[in-house]
Amino acid sequence: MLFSLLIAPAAAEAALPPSNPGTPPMSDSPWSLLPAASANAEALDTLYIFFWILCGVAFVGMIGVQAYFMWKYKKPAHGHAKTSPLTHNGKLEFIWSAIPTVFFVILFIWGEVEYMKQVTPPPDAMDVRVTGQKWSWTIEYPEVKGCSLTNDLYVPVGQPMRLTMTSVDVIHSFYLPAFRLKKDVVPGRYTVLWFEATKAGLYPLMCTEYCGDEHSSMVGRVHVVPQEEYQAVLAKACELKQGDAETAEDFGARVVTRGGCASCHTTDGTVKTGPSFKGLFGKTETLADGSTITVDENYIRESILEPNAKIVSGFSPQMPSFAGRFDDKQIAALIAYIKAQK
Amino acid sequence: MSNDHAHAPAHVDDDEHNPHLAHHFDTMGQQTASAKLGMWLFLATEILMFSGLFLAYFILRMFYPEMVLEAHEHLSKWAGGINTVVLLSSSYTMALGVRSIQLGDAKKLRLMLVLTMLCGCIFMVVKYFEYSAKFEHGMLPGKFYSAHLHGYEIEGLPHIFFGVYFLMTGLHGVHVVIGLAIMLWMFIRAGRGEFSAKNYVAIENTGLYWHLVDLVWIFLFPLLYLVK
Amino acid sequence: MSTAVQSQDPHPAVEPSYLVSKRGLMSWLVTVDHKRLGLMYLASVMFFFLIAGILAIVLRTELFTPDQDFMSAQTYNQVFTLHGAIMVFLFIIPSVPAALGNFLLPLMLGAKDVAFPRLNLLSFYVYSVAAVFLIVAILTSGLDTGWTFYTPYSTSTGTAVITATAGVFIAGFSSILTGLNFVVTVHKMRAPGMNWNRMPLFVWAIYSTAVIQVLATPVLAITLLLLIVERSLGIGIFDPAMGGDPVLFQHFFWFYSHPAVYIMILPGFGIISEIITVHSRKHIFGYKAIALSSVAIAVISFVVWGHHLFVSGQSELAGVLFSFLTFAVGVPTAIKVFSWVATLYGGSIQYNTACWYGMAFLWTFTVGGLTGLPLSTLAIDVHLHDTYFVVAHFHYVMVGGTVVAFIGGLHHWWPKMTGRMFNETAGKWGCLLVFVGFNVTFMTQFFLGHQGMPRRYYAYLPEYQVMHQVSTIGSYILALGLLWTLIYLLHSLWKGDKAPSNPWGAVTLEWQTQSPPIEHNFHETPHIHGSPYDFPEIDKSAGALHH
Amino acid sequence: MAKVFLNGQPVEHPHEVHEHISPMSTYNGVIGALFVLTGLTFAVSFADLGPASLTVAMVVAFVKATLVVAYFMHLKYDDKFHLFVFLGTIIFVGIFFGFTMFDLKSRDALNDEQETFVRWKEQTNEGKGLPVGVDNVPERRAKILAEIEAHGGGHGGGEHSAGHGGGEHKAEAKAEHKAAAH
Repeated sequence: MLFSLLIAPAAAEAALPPSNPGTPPMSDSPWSLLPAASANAEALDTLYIFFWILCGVAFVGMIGVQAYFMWKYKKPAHGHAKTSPLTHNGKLEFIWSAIPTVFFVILFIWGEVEYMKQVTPPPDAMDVRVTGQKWSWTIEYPEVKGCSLTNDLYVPVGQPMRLTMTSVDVIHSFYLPAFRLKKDVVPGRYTVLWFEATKAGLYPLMCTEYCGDEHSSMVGRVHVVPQEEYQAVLAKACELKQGDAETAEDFGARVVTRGGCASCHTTDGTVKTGPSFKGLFGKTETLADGSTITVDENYIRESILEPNAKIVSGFSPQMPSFAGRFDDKQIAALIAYIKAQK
Repeated sequence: MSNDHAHAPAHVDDDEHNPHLAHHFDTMGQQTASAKLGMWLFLATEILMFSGLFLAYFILRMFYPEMVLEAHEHLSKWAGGINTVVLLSSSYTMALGVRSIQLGDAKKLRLMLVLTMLCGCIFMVVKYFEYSAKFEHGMLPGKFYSAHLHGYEIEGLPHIFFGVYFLMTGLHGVHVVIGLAIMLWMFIRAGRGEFSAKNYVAIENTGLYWHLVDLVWIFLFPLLYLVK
Repeated sequence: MSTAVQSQDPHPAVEPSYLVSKRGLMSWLVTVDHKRLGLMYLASVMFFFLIAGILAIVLRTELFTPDQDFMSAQTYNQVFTLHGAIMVFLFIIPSVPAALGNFLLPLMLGAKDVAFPRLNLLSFYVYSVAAVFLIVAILTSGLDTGWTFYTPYSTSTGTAVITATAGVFIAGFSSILTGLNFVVTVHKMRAPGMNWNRMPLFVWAIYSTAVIQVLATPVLAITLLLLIVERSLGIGIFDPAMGGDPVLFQHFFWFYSHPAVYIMILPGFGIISEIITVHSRKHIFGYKAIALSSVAIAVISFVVWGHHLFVSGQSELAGVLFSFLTFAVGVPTAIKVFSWVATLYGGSIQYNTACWYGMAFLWTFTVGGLTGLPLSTLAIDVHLHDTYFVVAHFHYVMVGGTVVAFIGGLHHWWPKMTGRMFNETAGKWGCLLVFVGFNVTFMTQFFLGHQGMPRRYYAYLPEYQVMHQVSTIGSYILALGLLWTLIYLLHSLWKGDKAPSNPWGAVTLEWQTQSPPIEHNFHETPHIHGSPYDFPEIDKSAGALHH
Repeated sequence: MAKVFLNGQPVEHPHEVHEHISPMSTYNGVIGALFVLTGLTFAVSFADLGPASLTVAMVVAFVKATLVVAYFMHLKYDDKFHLFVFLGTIIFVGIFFGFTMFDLKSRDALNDEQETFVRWKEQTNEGKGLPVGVDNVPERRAKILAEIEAHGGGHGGGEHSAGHGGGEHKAEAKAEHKAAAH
């Protein structure tokens, strides 16, 4: 499952900086609340608790009165009791219309004030660019040239971040539960989301607008790291070069992680949105127009750069192009990786 | 408990034998009033349905003002103008038709229905020529748009304008055709002598429908053909 | 002494009931009798309730573990889409208005039929055609857009979107025709003496519903037409690839679909008003407040749709405005709930099955209503939007509200509709199972949602597993309760005792004719002289409280 | 005679279909006015009024519509409830228009730069059996892109990426967008 990535398997480990505190994304207990890892989350939790107390009192009061009446005015065993001729009471009705109204106004104003804070990024916010696609998030840091990560967002503690987001296919929604924030990512438009993380840790990032088959797999990680470590951590995460002692195949595995390929391509033979990498190399496939093609280096390369040029029959043209995101070395490593999946 | 049930039937004597009174109504007045209220509610649904298209049009104008202005120059003002006059005249004859049957003149009603249908047909014929010109020039909605291959260069995204144009006039045209069918039916029923000064609510409702079709065109015409 | 109506059962059944007055299949297929059409609708909506309910159980079973179990992602997406689309368009929207409303409205008004009986029949067949379209969509390539058909997903997916939206488009016309018919019926077909202040509250609720149906549904029709055209021709209104704006689709869609939420719940309010008064032998508390709040809800429902777009990229200003208006809906709703509870005061409550459902409704609907508050609070909605909190909230309103009221109403009017009594003990067990199962299923989902569990996931983070399992077990209990209810109700058709004309001692007109009613409803046109809630048990001498 | 009830109220005259029959002169006057107004709006369309032309055309259209509704559809003489239904419908149309336009107008990005939300992606036509004519879409798309390029619009970055998957957003494109957004 893709979720296993969140619990940091080998492939993901490589991308994780050593200084990461390594806290689990969420508490183990299902009944504890989510961690509140941003200024917004703390403010919202106060409002949320106010709401729970308010509704709790209202609910218990109402059900209590109902239960009392149900017990008190039960029909006698034989026949019916004489019942009250009460039909209305203007004063009472006014009171029970006015009291909720007052609370509604309080909730509205409180919510509105918090909302305005949520949607107004401070001028010193750091910029990050987010692109949603089926079914992964591409995250780019303007200050690190050519850095484009998949499903990994690195954030320093105490630094306001502004995400400018768009989508290349359908609507997604960028959801950070630990920060109590979310915003739809709309194709053809830019939407903005900002936050200031307050607690170092690893938090989930999810898509909450239904976007197709692997909507549930569109899950990423937010790494909140101390400010002094941030530059180093980000630089390391952005680096995608073959290590001296690293085989092309291992490097290819890292490229696959970075590209978010696993949301559509498995390595165990299961066919998801795209073909599985297992035993793919050297296979002869039939294209939609009936012609056949052998999966070789050239075809794989073409499929990465121009994915919809030759679609194998049975699949739909869903893959985004990776032209410009992967350089020749990385593609070569990717091919080596696919070759190795026998 | 007292039973002060009114045993007298709630019918009116001469209505009871009226062949046009349905079993579940007590009086012709009730039946007529129900039919008319039902028709007005139906018109309300029609207005709301068209409103969606009008809203789409206004938003299109807001998004792409220059493109809309340039694209609408390719619609024929004269064809639109002629159709406006034709449709207004048909509304006039329809209103006169209702008036004739109010006065009990079924013969004149039939004449007016024929005139109204004639106008409706002229409208559709003009529409036909307009549409075929657009088809020829490749000014088609959405991805079928190909006017630039026929030598018409329109800046921006004219395929949306023609999409909205065909949708609005198309849905309106469908309503015209339905109206023609209803009027034909009314013409036949009038020939059978079903309508009189006391029973003409079907004609009235047909009229209401036809006037609504006219109303929609009154807004479509300036918005699509004229406005700069 | 003012009695409401002539409440004795003066005529022994001299005429055959509407069920047997005409015989043969054709007499049912071409019937224009509102009662028979009501029954036909009832059978159809129950069928789709069963289908969509089975789909729900399949979904919950898949969610028992965090990983993918027995369904592929595509299958799961299709199943939740169909669950939603069938439940909304083929079950809930027609459930109370078209099934119970058709049966009861003319009876309650003292009319012989609805204003346009043939239109009523047409409406049923339009509904059937819509159902056929949706079934064809399922059988061809399915539908995986979610019931909301958001663009550009719906314009780019490979499934049978056009067939399915055409089906919903057609179902919309059935809804419009029914609504139109009911509005005219309420205006023009009331029996002598029944002025607006003497109409049963169920009629008020159905009337408000019908107004929404007439005003909102045409916009759904045009929206879906635009979607179909967008998908087939690519005209570029909604699809950003062609130059359109996908958020605009959401505006169009929710202009209908938010009021549609009230199409679903308002009739439920009406049923509860009837059940609570009749079974507590009390005049309803605040008749005018309840009646007018139905109308107020109907009107306000048209200006709150933007709360579905709080995080969709709608402008902040619009968000604030819609948030404020959304709170405004809360006031009339609160008034209703308080009035129902106050009605119990000083009553003589008889706990039969329908009453149990009424009491259960007060619990579930209060939860549903209160949890609407954080969702209308802008800042909190940003966190809860599109999570299981929303799922739990709308299930508390739709199932805990509408479906509980619908089943309660079905029990309340079962003797009138079928002429048979069901087994009360069985009924109470069913109610208990439904209530417990429902709360276990959906109460858990509030916590899940607050923890950040997004909607429409077939696989989820392992942290959520325990709560998902509780919820799944709850759904099995709920399903068991509903199945049990179906069984004993069907059983009563053959083995149930014959129902008297007025088993609950109600005062509204439908109980003043035999059970089941004759074809033309009443032997003589009834005349109304008082309130529909003027029960003989009410102690008129204790007039001190009577203002 | 038996008492007859309608709408729950006793009705004195059961044949209460007091339909108003308008004289011919009314109809003639109305159609005359309609023709004159059509001529007016048609003539005005040749003059260049700029943005005022929409207002003028709409005012004329509303006057024409009012005439048709009041006289041809008899709403002036009809049951007042029908007028209520009609005006109520117009109000709900107003709500629909008003709120939707309010949102669209107040989205700052749209106010500043229309192009922000115009995007194109490749139309994948192969294998879908779409008729000829579809092929022009990429062409027009190329044209649009060239235009936007020519304007030097920063949003070009966004435009490009639409066709090739994400990841190519230029930093300066975003900077400009931000400037537009605030």
